[in-house]
Amino acid sequence: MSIPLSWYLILAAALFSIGLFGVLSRKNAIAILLGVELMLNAVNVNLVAFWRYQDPAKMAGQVFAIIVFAVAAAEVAVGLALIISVYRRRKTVVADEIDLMKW
Amino acid sequence: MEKFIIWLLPLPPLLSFFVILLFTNKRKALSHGIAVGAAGLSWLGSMIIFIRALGVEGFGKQVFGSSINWLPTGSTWLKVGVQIDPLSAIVVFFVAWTVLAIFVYSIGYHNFGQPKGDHDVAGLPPQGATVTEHGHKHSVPSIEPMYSRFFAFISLFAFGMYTLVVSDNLLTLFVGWEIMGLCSYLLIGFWFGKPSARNAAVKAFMTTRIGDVFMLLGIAFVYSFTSSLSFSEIFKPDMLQALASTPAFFGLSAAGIIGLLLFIGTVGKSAQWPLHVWLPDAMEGPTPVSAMIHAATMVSAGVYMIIRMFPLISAGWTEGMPLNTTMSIIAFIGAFTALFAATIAVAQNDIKRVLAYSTISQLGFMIAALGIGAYVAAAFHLVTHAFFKALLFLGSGSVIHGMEHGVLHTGDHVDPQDMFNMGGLRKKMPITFWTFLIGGFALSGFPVLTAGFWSKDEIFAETFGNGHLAVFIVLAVAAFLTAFYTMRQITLTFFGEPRTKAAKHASETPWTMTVPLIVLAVFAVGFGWVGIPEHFPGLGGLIPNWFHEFVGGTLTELPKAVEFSWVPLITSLCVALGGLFFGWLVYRKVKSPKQDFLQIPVLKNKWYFDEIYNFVFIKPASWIAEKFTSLYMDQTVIDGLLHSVARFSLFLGDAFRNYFDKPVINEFFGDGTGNVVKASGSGLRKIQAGRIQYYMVASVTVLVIFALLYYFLIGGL
Amino acid sequence: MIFLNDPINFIAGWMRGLLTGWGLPEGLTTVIIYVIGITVLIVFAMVLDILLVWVERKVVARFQDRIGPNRIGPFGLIQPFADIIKLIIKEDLTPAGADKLLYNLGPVLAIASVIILWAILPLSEKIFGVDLNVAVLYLVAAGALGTLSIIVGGWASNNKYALLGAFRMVANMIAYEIPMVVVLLIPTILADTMSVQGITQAQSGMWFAILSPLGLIIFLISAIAELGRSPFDLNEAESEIVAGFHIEYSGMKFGLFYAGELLHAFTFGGFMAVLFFGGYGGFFGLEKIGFFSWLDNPFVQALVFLAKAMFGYWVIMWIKYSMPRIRIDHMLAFNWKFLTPLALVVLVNTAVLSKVLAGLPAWGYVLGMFLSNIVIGFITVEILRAYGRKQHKVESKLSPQNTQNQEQAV
Amino acid sequence: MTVDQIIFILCAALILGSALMVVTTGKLIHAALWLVAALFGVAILYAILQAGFLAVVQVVVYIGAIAILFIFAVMLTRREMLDKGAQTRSNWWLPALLGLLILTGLVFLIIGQPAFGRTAAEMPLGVDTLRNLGMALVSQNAFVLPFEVASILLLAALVGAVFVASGNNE
Repeated sequence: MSIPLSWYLILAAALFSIGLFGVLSRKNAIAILLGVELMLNAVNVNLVAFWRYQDPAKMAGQVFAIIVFAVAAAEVAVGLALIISVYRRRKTVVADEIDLMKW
Repeated sequence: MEKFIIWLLPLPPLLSFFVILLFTNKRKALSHGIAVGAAGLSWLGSMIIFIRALGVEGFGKQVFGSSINWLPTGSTWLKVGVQIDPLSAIVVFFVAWTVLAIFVYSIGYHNFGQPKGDHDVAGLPPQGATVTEHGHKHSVPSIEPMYSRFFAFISLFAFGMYTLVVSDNLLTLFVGWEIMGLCSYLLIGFWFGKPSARNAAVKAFMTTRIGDVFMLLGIAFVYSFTSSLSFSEIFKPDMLQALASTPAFFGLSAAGIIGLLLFIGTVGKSAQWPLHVWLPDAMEGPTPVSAMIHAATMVSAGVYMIIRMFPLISAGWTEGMPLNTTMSIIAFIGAFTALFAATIAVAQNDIKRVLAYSTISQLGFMIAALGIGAYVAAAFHLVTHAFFKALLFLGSGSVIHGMEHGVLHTGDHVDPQDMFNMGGLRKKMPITFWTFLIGGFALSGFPVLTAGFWSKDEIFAETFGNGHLAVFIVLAVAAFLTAFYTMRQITLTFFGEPRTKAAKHASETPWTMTVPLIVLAVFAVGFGWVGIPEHFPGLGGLIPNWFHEFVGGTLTELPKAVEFSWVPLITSLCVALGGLFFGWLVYRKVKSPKQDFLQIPVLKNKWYFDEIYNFVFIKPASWIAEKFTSLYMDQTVIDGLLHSVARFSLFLGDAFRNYFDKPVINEFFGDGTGNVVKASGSGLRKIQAGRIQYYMVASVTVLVIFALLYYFLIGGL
Repeated sequence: MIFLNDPINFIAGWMRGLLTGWGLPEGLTTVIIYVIGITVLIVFAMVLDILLVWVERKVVARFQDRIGPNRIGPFGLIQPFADIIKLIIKEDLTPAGADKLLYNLGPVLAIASVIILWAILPLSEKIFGVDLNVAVLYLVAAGALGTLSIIVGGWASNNKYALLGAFRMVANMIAYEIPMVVVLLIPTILADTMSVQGITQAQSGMWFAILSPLGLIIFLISAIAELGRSPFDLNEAESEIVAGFHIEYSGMKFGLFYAGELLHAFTFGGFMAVLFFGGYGGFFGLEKIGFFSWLDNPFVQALVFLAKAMFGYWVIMWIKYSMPRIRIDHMLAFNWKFLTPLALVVLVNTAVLSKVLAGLPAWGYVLGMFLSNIVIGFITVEILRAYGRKQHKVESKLSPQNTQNQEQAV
Repeated sequence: MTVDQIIFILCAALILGSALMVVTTGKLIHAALWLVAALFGVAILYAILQAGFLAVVQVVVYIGAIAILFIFAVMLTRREMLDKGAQTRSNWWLPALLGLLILTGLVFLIIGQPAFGRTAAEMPLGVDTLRNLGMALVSQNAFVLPFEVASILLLAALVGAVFVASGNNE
């Protein structure tokens, strides 16, 4: 393993920034969720990298990654259900058009 | 194995309480099924424990018990746990039997299977129902309207009793003690529609509370001294030595003071003079309650507790020494109560009240026995008394039930509890008669056959043998009176001819009531034989004195069996047979209260104790409350003060309002702020686009800005 | 003799010596050897696939009382090669409005999702791709890729039948993945490992098929559903949606889907052999006897494995050509209401019993496991029969004939 | 530059390239498929990190379930969008700026920490990561509570998603 830890961290940071850009800039609500998935994966890369580089006998990093998997699955299931439900009523998935809550 | 069973013993009744209360309130059969089933489970567990305890050689030295850490107290833990030693094994034995018997009895007593009453309401005893049979109407007993609730309460009570008995420490013992106190209150006031029942409930609760407060003080004292509440800790020899040698107040040692405080708890719970007044009134409750709580278990719990604490009370005392102060006080109160209650009992006409005073008197016997150090004798009488007194109460309940049947049948409104309205019932209610007779003879101490004889004889032997002559004589007189009023009761109730139409039409009660009677009658006879002294002429040694060996093993050293002497034996024979004979002789002809020469006012009115308490405590208390506190303190001083404060405040408020609030706060700050907010709001609302991504961009921007600021201003990470 | 005992390492060692002798660096050598190994494995699988076409056609013919291909070559063995040539020279159509990239990606993914499974199939103790310690889960992951290939192909065709077929297939695969995963845990529990080598070796004394026959049956059913073969072939139900997700594909792209399906079926036969029939081993201790020690030879083991896999493949074909197609709602209901609960029951039963019976002698353990499965199976059948009877009653009450009878009676 | 590093760089290129495509590509279905590619790259990364279990779970969960869900959602809602017009908001430069700022900040911080420059120690022999992970997930002294909470979360999400999407709750 001749790869420095910082490579993983920089990769994760880049992935996170790209995901953030996606979340902030995409119009389509589904695309926003895609960005969220990228950000979650960036977090997981960090968790696993730290697990490997810190002390592989302690499983906390992997366990947290697994819990992030569970959370991601839950988030996507509920998020997409909401989007489909909104789409049924308002015939749109553009985030900016879902603005019933504004003044 | 045993440990788990002991832990589980109190649980079935508790579960039964919750299940009945929460789920099966409407289902009567299910409710009593659950309650009796729970009692049966506890009974089964108790029997297993008891039989296993019998199998252990030298059980007093290797008891069943386990404890857990419960409450952290600084560096140590307050432990709670369970323990069965010989004494609690024997108590669990009789508690299990009486509880089960009374649960079953309650089914019949509350007229299960009878129709709903015509005018019955919750809170009053059932008034009977009219049914049409073969074309003509007649009245029959009706089912209790709060049937399920009754079983819930007695289940809770059984939980309290089991908890108390299996406790290995004063804390859970006290918890069980208080649960029983609550149940006693609830059950005495079970027919809360009757003012008398209500008052009796409050009286019982308040009176026992006096004892409980002192007991709590005693517990606190023990804890502060020994930092532990478990019996095994307190009863360690060096701990007892330390307690006995530490002087406290009034020239008593710490052990003495603690013993006295705990004893006051017993005085309240076991209705000893001077806190005895609540027990007779408690007879307002349903008869199973009187039998279970106020004869067999709860009042026995007081005695049980003081027997349990015997090593503490007798710390520093060994057999043969003169009694220490605490023990003397206990012996005096016990003996005095025994005699005093017996004198009242001879003049009562209510069948249950006679038994109530008899209970107080018999508890006095036990207390007196304990006071003179006769540990085993006290425990022995506790057990035998529980059996035959439960039997007598249930028998009296059966009689009342039969009488009520007669009252309903004839429509003749006479008091079904007054013994002068009865007579000749032995032919109408044969099972009740024979079992009641056995119970009565056991109470009187009819020689050789009955359990009461053996236990009472042991008390006599101990008092005489240890030279406490005064106590001996007082108890002998009390025993004579016991036999006398018992026979009076039996004669008036069962012999002769019916004195009212209702008595003529009385009928035997259902099997659910008679079977418990028979079971208890067997114990009332048979249980005495396990404790026959070794040196008793003729019978001694045929059966080993098992009880003495077994229960005596609880103490560190086995108490000596007292030397056999003819004096107490003959005394015992004389007072028992004499009392029974006189009772029969005097009352076989008596037809009405007027012919009864013992209806003297001072006895009839219970030595005017209620009146004295009323005059000494209750009247002054109400006077202080009404006149002093309410009128003078409250209305004049406190209210006056408050009124002036209020007037001043009003003035101040007015001033503030007109000169400060309105101009400054309202117009300047209030409206001004409002206007500013409104203006800025209408300006700011443009950012509230309702579009999530605006918000996200904004928050991320702020985050980045702050991160940069943090990094550059504060520096580094 | 070394080659015969450990062929892969022998060749790898020889090549390593050769390449480093040429002056290549260590790391590059490793990469080259791996690439060659992978290529060989893929080629082996694809050649096997071609033979499978012939096997399939022959077996179908026998089931349907025909002879099958018999003109080209002995027993028609050359027939599949002719088929391939035909497919290759056919016109390659791409529908209008199709998503070109995805349209071409679909078949590639389909065959790739099968071939990556061969990485973990242990042909023998010494001949295998890689011994993953999460191999069982890997099987599920590859299935996920298969799902993806179908949905990509179906979507990109820009055809409603294709899309419907893809939807059906995805519903199918996701649904039946659950009992599959559950039942895969049974060999895992029994062998106490997820590695296929470990599972194989754990069966050297006793096949898991005997310890858990119900597990085998559930695995077989969900494998068939995962493959999308009859009676679960709703994704290409000809009578309803013409040909399902591959309706628009022609030429070799269709050929890839077809080859993928055949190879997938055979691979699942192989996994059935590994998970339940002892894989390349499982001779009940026979190989320990001196006379039979040749059973331990890698080539013999590979032959045994292929024979067992072929048996599994034959069972799948047997079912395919003897059962009618079932309705989509029935299929999903069957999974959610019957197969998944049953799989969970069997799993719990296995987990508990494997701990409870652990102390018993071997015959007691095997007997206990087997009998518990029989009991569960019996109870299941009884419940199904009771349900069937009830259903039958309700239906007979509702049927028009019955109503008529009643009317006549009135 | 060793083989490991080459593989890592290839893999990183795959991840970042796919991720960029996810956030910029016009067709939503392609974005979802690019997401699959990026997630596949992350799975390879896990494999390099010797977290084989996580690598496989990444494929099962993300590609097998989440990506399929996305594709379904795209298919179910495509009628209106039809992937016409700009897919990013008009002021996309602001998020881009923010992302770049955060990236530079993080990279700056990471490079500034010498501890992050180290390489990993060899995996200690005899450590069965998979067994350890399993034990950690169900052992009382480790993570059984979070694990159970996560499963309850999943159950709740399942029920919630079915309810919200079923459409019968009008």
